[in-house]
Amino acid sequence: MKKLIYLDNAATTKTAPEVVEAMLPYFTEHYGNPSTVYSLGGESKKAITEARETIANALGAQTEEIYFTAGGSESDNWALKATAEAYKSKGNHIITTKIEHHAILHTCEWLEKHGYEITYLPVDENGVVKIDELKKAIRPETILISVMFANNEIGTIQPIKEIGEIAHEHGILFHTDAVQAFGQVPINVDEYHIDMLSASGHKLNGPKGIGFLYIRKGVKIRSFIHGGAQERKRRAGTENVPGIVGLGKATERAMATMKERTDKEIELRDYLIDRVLKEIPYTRLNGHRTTRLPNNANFSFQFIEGESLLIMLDMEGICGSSGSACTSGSLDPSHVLMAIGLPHEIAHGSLRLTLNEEITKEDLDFVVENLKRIIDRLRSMSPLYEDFVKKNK
Amino acid sequence: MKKLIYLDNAATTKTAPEVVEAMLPYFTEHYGNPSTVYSLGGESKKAITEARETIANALGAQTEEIYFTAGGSESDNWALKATAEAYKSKGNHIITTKIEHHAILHTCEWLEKHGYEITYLPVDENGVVKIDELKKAIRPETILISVMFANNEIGTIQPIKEIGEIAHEHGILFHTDAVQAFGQVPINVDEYHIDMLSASGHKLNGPKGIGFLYIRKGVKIRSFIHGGAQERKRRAGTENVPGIVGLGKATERAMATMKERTDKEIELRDYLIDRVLKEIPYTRLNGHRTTRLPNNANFSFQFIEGESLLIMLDMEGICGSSGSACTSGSLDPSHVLMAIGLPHEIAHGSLRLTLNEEITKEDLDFVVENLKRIIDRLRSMSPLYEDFVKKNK
Amino acid sequence: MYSEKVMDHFQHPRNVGEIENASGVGTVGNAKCGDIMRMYLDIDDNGVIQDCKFKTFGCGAAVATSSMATELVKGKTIQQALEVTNKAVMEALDGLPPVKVHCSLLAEEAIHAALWDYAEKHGIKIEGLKKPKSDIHEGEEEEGEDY
Ligand SMILES: Cc1ncc(COP(=O)(O)O)c(C=O)c1O
Ligand SMILES: Cc1ncc(COP(=O)(O)O)c(C=O)c1O
Ligand code: FES
Ligand code: FES
Repeated sequence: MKKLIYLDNAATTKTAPEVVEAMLPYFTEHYGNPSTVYSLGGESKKAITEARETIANALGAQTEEIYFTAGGSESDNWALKATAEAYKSKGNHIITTKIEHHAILHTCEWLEKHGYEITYLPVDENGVVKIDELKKAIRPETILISVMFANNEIGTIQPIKEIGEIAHEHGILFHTDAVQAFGQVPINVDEYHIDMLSASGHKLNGPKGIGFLYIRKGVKIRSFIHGGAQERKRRAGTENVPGIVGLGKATERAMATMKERTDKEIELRDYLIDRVLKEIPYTRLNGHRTTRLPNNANFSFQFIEGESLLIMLDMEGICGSSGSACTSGSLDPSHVLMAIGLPHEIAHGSLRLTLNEEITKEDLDFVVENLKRIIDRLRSMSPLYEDFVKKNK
Repeated sequence: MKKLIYLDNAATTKTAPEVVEAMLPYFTEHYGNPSTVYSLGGESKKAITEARETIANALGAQTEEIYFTAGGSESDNWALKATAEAYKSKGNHIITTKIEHHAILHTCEWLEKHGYEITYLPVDENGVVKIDELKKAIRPETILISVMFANNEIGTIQPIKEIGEIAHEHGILFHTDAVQAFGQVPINVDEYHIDMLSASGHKLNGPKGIGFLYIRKGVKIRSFIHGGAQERKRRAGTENVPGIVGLGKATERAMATMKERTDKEIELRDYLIDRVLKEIPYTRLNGHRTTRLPNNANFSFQFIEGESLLIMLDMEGICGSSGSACTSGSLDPSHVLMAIGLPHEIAHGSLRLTLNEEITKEDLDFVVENLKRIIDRLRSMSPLYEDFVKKNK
Repeated sequence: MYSEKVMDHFQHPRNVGEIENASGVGTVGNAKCGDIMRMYLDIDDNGVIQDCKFKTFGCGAAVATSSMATELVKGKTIQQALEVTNKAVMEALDGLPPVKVHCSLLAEEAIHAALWDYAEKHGIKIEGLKKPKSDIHEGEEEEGEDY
């Protein structure tokens, strides 16, 4: 079998072997329900408490402010719908951005159908939220600002501290979707004035199907999944103990290796960006040149289409993505690339490559060589390229 | 260490080793996001399709009618909230029972706050829903009937076929919470006229944090978790591939062994019930004598309190439960035992013992001997027993 | 879930039983959870508690707090016994889980009820002792939020 070069770590990551190792005893040995009286359940309860502590520490939060969910999407849905419900008497206006993940955007559309008004802030050409637009959007009835920490497609990191301060000054709750940022960049909920924060295990070498919502003490959010008294009565459902243990381990790991890992990733990312921009003509980098996730590179190659490119890369054992993996069920061009002002046909030819700690310079050399060849080939097949060449002759 | 006799399988089960085995490759090898173009994602996609087929076959359903969730609570919340939303123009009345799990009851309370009317059907002294009350409760604006397949505390199996037929005749949607029944009793969604059915992996030796909602083709349910286009755009969130594979395997296993396993469990359950009722005075069996889950026994011992009993049993390595594990955070006596008409103090002294395939007759002999001793001891400490003895001297 | 001290008093409860012709008997019920505790006191002519026994229908915490409470009041004068609050009992047990704080109130109330019974039988008034409630309502702090 060919070597696999997995460059789609923003879609999902490999679960780290030590994370799986940590989970295993909770399937067949300490399988007790943590909400029980007997000692078998005590083991599970202890494990959950430890995971909660690890995560709280990673954010500068308190242990009882971490609530486990089934992933980033549930956390986002919960944060928005259940604060909207709890603060209805205060107002019905929510501010978010045009480049959020669909878990936020589609939830906002749902809220619009249920009597809420949403402002979708524009971003600049680098994907950075326009702070002056945020300030203008605030009204007396604004109850929530939700801005993602870092974008999943183009990797741009938002000025979260500034946004948090603005929200705080106005007494408005601030939620951030940190699904891409948690474990990749340092986050402190107090320093950034974050009231709620979503994260998902499988983005940081943890298991799929587990995530959390940080909820600052005092925030009057309602339940989203009603039922049993788990998670201090705020999120029902028998606790996914192995998943929670795995998420705790993944967080511990990500925090311990963050500096070293991301330093290396930034170096390799920049190497990749430099080579691609220099060696492949009619190419642009999407997202901010420096204020971006350590592992994210996103290019648009003029005159070609993303899916064809992905399939050809796959034949060489290279996994990448074109827009967000979650939306590949849809054929619309990425709303994020539209929001940064790319024309339709250029957005179509985009490629996201997201690194992990195992990727080497040699891997990236292999990728660049193949990219050059494949893009040449696709362009030679492209009527758009033909028109362009004719026009510029 | 003392041998553990785990008799709380209604709370959660041990994940079967072959289920864990089946899941493992999907953590570190086939970890690709199933919604992607490249071949690594294809492996995950195939595995999900297979699990969906296995489950659909188990219910006599079609593959595309199975939607994966994070567990029974999410399935219940989804089924109720999102059909209520979708059928609002038809009516605002929902019928359920007094003995549902909190995932249904608390969701109904939430719906009541949002403009819906709920009828909570009473049950008879065995915990069986009163069919004539159901018929009387139906109104033109009734949009949904939700009755659990089998009760999690007292094990009573409901006349689901009859209820399904009534719902069907009236053109009302029928949902059943089969979290306890799936894998324990044969279910056919067509024969029983079931339109929606909730189940949870960890109740049938599958993993925690995964479940499904069966939704009959044509039911206009909305999404509950909004976001990406997963699960045919009905349930957002990166698929929990290992969890789904585990649930598939657990279903396969439960279906293959059902007859043999439950025959054995019924025999042992009846042995346990007979001995306890015969050898421990002032004791009653809760739930229907025969129409009950193969692995469920639920007793009330007069004059004693359940928690003390559980702790003393735990010291002997016996795990049981008093009421539903999910609600042990609450101090209210079980709403199910209240609904079958038990007085407060008798409901307090209840013990649920739920078997699994590994339990032997010798285990149960050990349990009965200890029960006799512990109950004697607790009664000797009980002021209620003192009063009773004095009054009857 | 419980501390070692709680488990010890639960497994080996001190002073379980009845006192024939006790000087004072008090039975209290906990409306919150339906549990019941009965306390027997044997008080000598000097107002010193010579013996104390209990019976409890309740959870592990209720049994352990009853047991500890009997230990704490034994040998004390009536006035000293009044100072055995639920807090004192909890501290002596190295604490209780938050949902179990109300159980310790049973013990405090049971002592008070037994003393009240003693006072009535002997036609005396005990300084600082109020007529015991038959039900205990107030108790642990609950999360007042509505989820
Ligand atoms: C009947 C019933 N419904 C729903 C649930 C909730 O399932 P889960 O805890 O997997 O969310 C349970 C189990 O706790 C149950 O027994
Ligand atoms: C920014 C962002 N938010 C939310 C999500 C949803 O997370 P999950 O798929 O774990 O539900 C994702 C990933 O798909 C994401 O990248
Ligand atoms: S031509 Fe196939 S998706 Fe556009
Ligand atoms: S005395 Fe009732 S729960 Fe403890």
